[in-house]
Amino acid sequence: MRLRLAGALRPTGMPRLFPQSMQRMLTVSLTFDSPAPEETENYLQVVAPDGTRRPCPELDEWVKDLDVPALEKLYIDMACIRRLDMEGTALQRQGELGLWAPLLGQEASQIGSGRALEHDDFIFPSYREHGVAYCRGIDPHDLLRMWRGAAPSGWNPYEVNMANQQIVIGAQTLHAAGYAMGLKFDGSQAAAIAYFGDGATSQGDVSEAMVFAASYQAPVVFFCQNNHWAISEPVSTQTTGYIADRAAGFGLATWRVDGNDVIAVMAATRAALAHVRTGSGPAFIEAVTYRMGAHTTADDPTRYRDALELEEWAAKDPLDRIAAHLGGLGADLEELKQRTEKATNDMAAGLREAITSMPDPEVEDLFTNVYSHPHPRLDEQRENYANYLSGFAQEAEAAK
Amino acid sequence: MRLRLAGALRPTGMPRLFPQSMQRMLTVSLTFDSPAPEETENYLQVVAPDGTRRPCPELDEWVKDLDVPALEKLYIDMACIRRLDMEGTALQRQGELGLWAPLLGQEASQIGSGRALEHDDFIFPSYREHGVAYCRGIDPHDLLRMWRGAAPSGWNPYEVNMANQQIVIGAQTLHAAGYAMGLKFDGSQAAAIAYFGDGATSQGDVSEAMVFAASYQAPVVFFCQNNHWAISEPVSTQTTGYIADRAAGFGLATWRVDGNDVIAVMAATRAALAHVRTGSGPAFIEAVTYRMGAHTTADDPTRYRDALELEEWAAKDPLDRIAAHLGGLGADLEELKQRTEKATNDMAAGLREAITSMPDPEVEDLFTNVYSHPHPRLDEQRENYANYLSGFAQEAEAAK
Amino acid sequence: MTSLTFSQALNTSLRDSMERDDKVLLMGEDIGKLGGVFRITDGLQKDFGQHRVIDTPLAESGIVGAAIGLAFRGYRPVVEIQFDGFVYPAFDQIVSQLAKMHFRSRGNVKLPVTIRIPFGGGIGSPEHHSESPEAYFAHTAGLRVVSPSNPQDAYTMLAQAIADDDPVIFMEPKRRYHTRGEVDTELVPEPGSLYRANVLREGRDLTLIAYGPLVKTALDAAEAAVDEGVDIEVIDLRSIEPVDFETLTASVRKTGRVLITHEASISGGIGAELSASLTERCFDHLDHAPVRVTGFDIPYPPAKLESHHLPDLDRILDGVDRAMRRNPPLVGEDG
Amino acid sequence: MTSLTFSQALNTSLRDSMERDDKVLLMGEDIGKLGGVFRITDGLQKDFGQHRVIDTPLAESGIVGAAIGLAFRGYRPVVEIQFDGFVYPAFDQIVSQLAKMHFRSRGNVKLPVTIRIPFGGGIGSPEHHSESPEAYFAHTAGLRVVSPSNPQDAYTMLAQAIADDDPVIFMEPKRRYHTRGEVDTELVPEPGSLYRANVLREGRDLTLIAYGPLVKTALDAAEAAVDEGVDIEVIDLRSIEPVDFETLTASVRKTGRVLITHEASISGGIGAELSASLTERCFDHLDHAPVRVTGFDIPYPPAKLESHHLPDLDRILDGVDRAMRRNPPLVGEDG
Ligand SMILES: Cc1ncc(C[n+]2csc(CCOP(=O)(O)OP(=O)(O)O)c2C)c(N)n1
Ligand SMILES: Cc1ncc(C[n+]2csc(CCOP(=O)(O)OP(=O)(O)O)c2C)c(N)n1
Ligand SMILES: [Mg+2]
Ligand SMILES: [Mg+2]
Repeated sequence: MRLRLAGALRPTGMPRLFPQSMQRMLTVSLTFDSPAPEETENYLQVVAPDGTRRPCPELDEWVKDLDVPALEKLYIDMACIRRLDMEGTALQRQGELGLWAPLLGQEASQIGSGRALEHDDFIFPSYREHGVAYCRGIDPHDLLRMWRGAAPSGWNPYEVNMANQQIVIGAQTLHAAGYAMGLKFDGSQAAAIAYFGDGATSQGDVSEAMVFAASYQAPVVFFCQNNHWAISEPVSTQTTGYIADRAAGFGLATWRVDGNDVIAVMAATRAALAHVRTGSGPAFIEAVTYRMGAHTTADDPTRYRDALELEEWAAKDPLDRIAAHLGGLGADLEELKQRTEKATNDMAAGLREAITSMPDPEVEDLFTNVYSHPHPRLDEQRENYANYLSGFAQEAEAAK
Repeated sequence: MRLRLAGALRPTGMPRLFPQSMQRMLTVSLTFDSPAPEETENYLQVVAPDGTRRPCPELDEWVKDLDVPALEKLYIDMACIRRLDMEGTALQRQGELGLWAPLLGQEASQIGSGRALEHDDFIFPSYREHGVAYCRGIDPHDLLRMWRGAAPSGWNPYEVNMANQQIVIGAQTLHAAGYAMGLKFDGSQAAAIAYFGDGATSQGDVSEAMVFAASYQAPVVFFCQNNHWAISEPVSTQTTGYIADRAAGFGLATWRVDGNDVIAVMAATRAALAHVRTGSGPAFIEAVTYRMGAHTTADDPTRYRDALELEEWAAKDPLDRIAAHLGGLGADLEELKQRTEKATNDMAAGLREAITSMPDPEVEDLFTNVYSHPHPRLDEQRENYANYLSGFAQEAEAAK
Repeated sequence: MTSLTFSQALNTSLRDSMERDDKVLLMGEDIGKLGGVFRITDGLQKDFGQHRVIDTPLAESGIVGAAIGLAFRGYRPVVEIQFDGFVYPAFDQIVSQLAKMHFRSRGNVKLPVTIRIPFGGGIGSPEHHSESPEAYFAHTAGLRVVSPSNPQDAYTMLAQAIADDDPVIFMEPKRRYHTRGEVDTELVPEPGSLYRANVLREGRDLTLIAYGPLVKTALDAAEAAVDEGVDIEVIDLRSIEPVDFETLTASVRKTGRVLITHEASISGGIGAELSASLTERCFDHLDHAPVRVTGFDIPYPPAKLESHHLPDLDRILDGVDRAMRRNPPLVGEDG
Repeated sequence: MTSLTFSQALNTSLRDSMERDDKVLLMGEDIGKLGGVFRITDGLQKDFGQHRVIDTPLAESGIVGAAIGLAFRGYRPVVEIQFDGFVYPAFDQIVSQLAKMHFRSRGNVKLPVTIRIPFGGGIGSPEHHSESPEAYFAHTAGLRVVSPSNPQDAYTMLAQAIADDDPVIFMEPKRRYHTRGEVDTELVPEPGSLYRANVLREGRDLTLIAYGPLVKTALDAAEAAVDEGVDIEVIDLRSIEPVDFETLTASVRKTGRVLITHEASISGGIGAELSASLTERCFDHLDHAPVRVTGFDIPYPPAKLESHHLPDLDRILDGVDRAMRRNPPLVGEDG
């Protein structure tokens, strides 16, 4: 077995611990040729898919504190966001949401990292980080508003230290780099973190974000969820090597972790945060995970990927593994199951309540917040449109 | 001495040979802190500044054929483009050119690479590659046209297999990647080569070009002249590590060479070309050199850099070194000097003739070649403007 | 003649162009196995292979820049931008490279690149999926910008755009992808017809100019106006740049009234140029200022509000009433 | 009152803004030791340090994106784009992020970023150094776009732009950098005056609208027209978006004639919007269609031809003659 532990805490300036292997020549084969498990497991892991604890010198110290209650909490968190995700998909099917981007399969990556953050750390997400938003305690109304088509976005970023969803691939990574520059100028101990996917790594903005972060040694963690797909394109369309390697080339400290191992992800995120907080420059985490669902509810993945591949990844499920691990630690799984059920049901009820109680937006919202202070022409347009609408109201009145 | 030979022929997928060191924290010190020579010499070298031959197992085989006459030719080439450059600067001072971008100091990088190319290889330059254009035999009229402000550019790219000058930093690297994709689709044995500077490596386009080139394993060589400055910004503003390392992170085969050593540059370019021609994917060369002159004739480098630094680099002069080397090989330096003088004088005469014989552009040129076939509105504008101008002519006539 | 949807017409047109000329190749995100998120390239990779239907890395500047390189090498790349709002990362390559290379190279380099952009709203999508960026491109010298409004034009105009030696921005009205119509794939269009406007309905009282998604809406409005005693001439612009002023001017000099409609924001939109130019060209024939019925000067709004932002039949008729001086003028305007 | 050049006025304004508010910081290429290629930031890094006058990596998208992040954190970044033609790599960050964040965040996030762009031609530069991209930004909802024409406005408007909570695109007419004028740095401008047009010269016969580099040319033309018996009102637009239609409309209703001049290409330029809007607002007062005297629909030409492309006094007077119906109409136009 060619297992090489990759991406251990490697402050910039230290040699890389693993080579760039796994070249895939795209133009020859664009089908996803499932690499042998030995190859994919070229990352840091703490808990194996069957729940057994693996020694991991690079990460162990970062999760020493995780006792059974803490692990149970992580389990419940993951179950809650899985439920959140199922509800999102269901609400879309029922026409309550316009669209939904499932996170199924990525629970460990989102909870492991989300729970590693301090309150003051500022998050710049993409559109799939419902699990990270959950960690921030974001209100269900605010979580669903955008997906319902009721508002351009949901929450107030400053209340939860998390920017609104970003749809333009990679754009938020630069915001995170800039925010982190500001943190540094302020002498703050907080960090910024940017979430993005494997596909995003091809965007110039993501490379530029690494350039800026490195140049100013800004306290930012780039968190890449390599879920193996960018809509229909396998990660091999974006890169011939490991994504983490690319970041290393920009001078970032990098970790490549099993993204379905919530403990490993939490450990790596804590390590990366500690690294950036010391002023040692930016960090990069590649969390190797898998998008079990469709890209969005508008997508049909059967057109481009194999059922076999799904099965393979189902065997690496983030929840099953932590449950098995807890079992091994002697936790009361029956009791945990009950607590989980209650928590997930509460979650689901909250979401449903949020949808039924969410008011439709007002016409007035069209013109509000385009600018922060008056804009005469837009004000005219608002007035003209109001007059136009009131004309209908008058006609309707007259017709009575 | 910490000399590590870096960037030897390393096909993608093989371990990198050198670590990322030399972090510089910009925000703390933006002054160029001249690294100790031991550190900067972390590259492949064949001829030392004093002219002595250094063994270089990674490169030697690629320049076995270079006998004294071949080396003399390279020397004369370098002298010619140095003269070309001096004339360019002088012509600008005299008001014959609107602007000039000096190549002084970069002769070895441009001649070493330019002379390694085959005729069918297609070049995508930036604005400073007069030396590469010289290798292509580009007519002096065509070379100067753009700098004179007489035309948007000079030569016909298809006659010389070299695209016109590119001013937008980094944009041409994507064209090279795309062209190389086409070469591959065509089953051609030719390669594309993109020239750009150290500053350009920060641009998203350059990163994207590496992504595309790697994904399609396209036969393209990225040739970065790291001349240590992007106008007033030292290379440390762009990167905390070696530029070559960044390319390695994208999965490219990389070479980091002494860019003032014409033999080393030629060897690395030949090696890189051979690599890409075999279909093994793209390659990257970082030629470590120095911009001895101003950024352009509009620039005043005394505002931002040290005379000391210039002196240091003057000691590494690409011409002196090859002359010393030739002396060591027993070449007739007096005769070489005479031939060089003649060649450079011919070059200068050709340039001056080109300037004096270059017609001013026609008003008609404004409207020509915006589109390749008629555009009714533009045709109207052309007609209206011609009428307008002829009105003046008529008035002038009437006033007689 | 076959009955095809708008998207099938595009798919057939791509296929026919690729068969006619083996230098034509397609590039974009998810256009291979998936056939594109709108399935416009459905089945083409299977039939033409991965070298001619190329799934690219997720980087729009890279896609357009690489297409330029391929065109340098003699290819005729057809680029798909997945949605309108994702064309901006490629803006520099489009505006500074694609548009200017022919001029820069003094005519030596032609870049016959077609950039297909599904554009416009009305499909209930989140941010960045419903924009109308055509004015940015129309203001850029060196580009040609066209937009078909029906399956036949979709077929013909795409083939013409691909065959054109200049770069063409090809704006596809995504909410009309499912419209069905008769398509003659044998039709050999007159040379230059890609840039001719199309008088779809003759009328005496007012010239109604639309393109892409709103052509259907304009035709509906013209029918509705009959009841109100207004005889509207409807012109499908087809080519946004260059504009076929010959056709437009003839109509406006006849009717004396103009209404222009588009989804993009009003300020600096295509309607501004059409209004200004038609006023210059037809001032002495105009009975009223050209009227614009367009999107507001706002970012594209969330799905639940988009019906307010998008011009519809009622808003167009309201504009007609103003042009006919039957309605009071807007705030800030003369009669 | 001090006598300052345009560029000194900008420099002083930056300095004063930085002194007033320690959240103001400057970002750009070569703005530190070098003081920018036009020396607008000369001496500021020395006095304010490297954290407030930041030399950035060579990546415009990165600069604007990082500025957005800094604004998220409470800073007021002032970005310098080195030349007009290099703003396009940042287009996505400007158009999809900077312009839309306030709307996207439902008013929670303000991005008081100022983007300074030295723009326009007339300095004999090669490609990409003389462009006029203002129309792209003016068409983008969420941005404000302004351009000063003289040292006093340079000083005042830059301070106002930096103090504005919305993103402002600040277009600096680079060929006027050396213009000298009296500047009152104590002047406290009325609130909102950043967005008011400035009537520089009153006149009865025609309203001549210019901004940035051509304001001086417009004033010269107005003086020259006196000899020809035409009394021109010259308005410095100052704010390109929003446009101060109140001032413009009052003038046009008085004169009945409009001429708009700018360097950018005519098709889809600012002149199109002004012409269309003023026709809508003043149609019943117009004696002639608004006339546009602008750059042609071409890429910015090489230095030796730029004087043909750029509107000058003669071309403006030629336009005046057409507006006065003293000259025959252009090809394709009505009287
Ligand atoms: C600039 C841009 N281009 C294209 C898209 C359309 N798009 C949305 S998601 C997506 C794939 C993203 O893949 P990845 O980065 O791996 O993230 P994931 O969806 O897998 O979480 C694409 C192409 C976009 N949103 N933005
Ligand atoms: C996109 C873009 N931004 C800014 C500039 C202005 N500019 C011209 S050259 C230059 C520095 C380039 O440095 P480098 O890439 O190292 O090349 P060198 O000039 O040293 O050869 C800059 C910033 C430009 N031409 N293009
Ligand atoms: Mg993905
Ligand atoms: Mg350089």
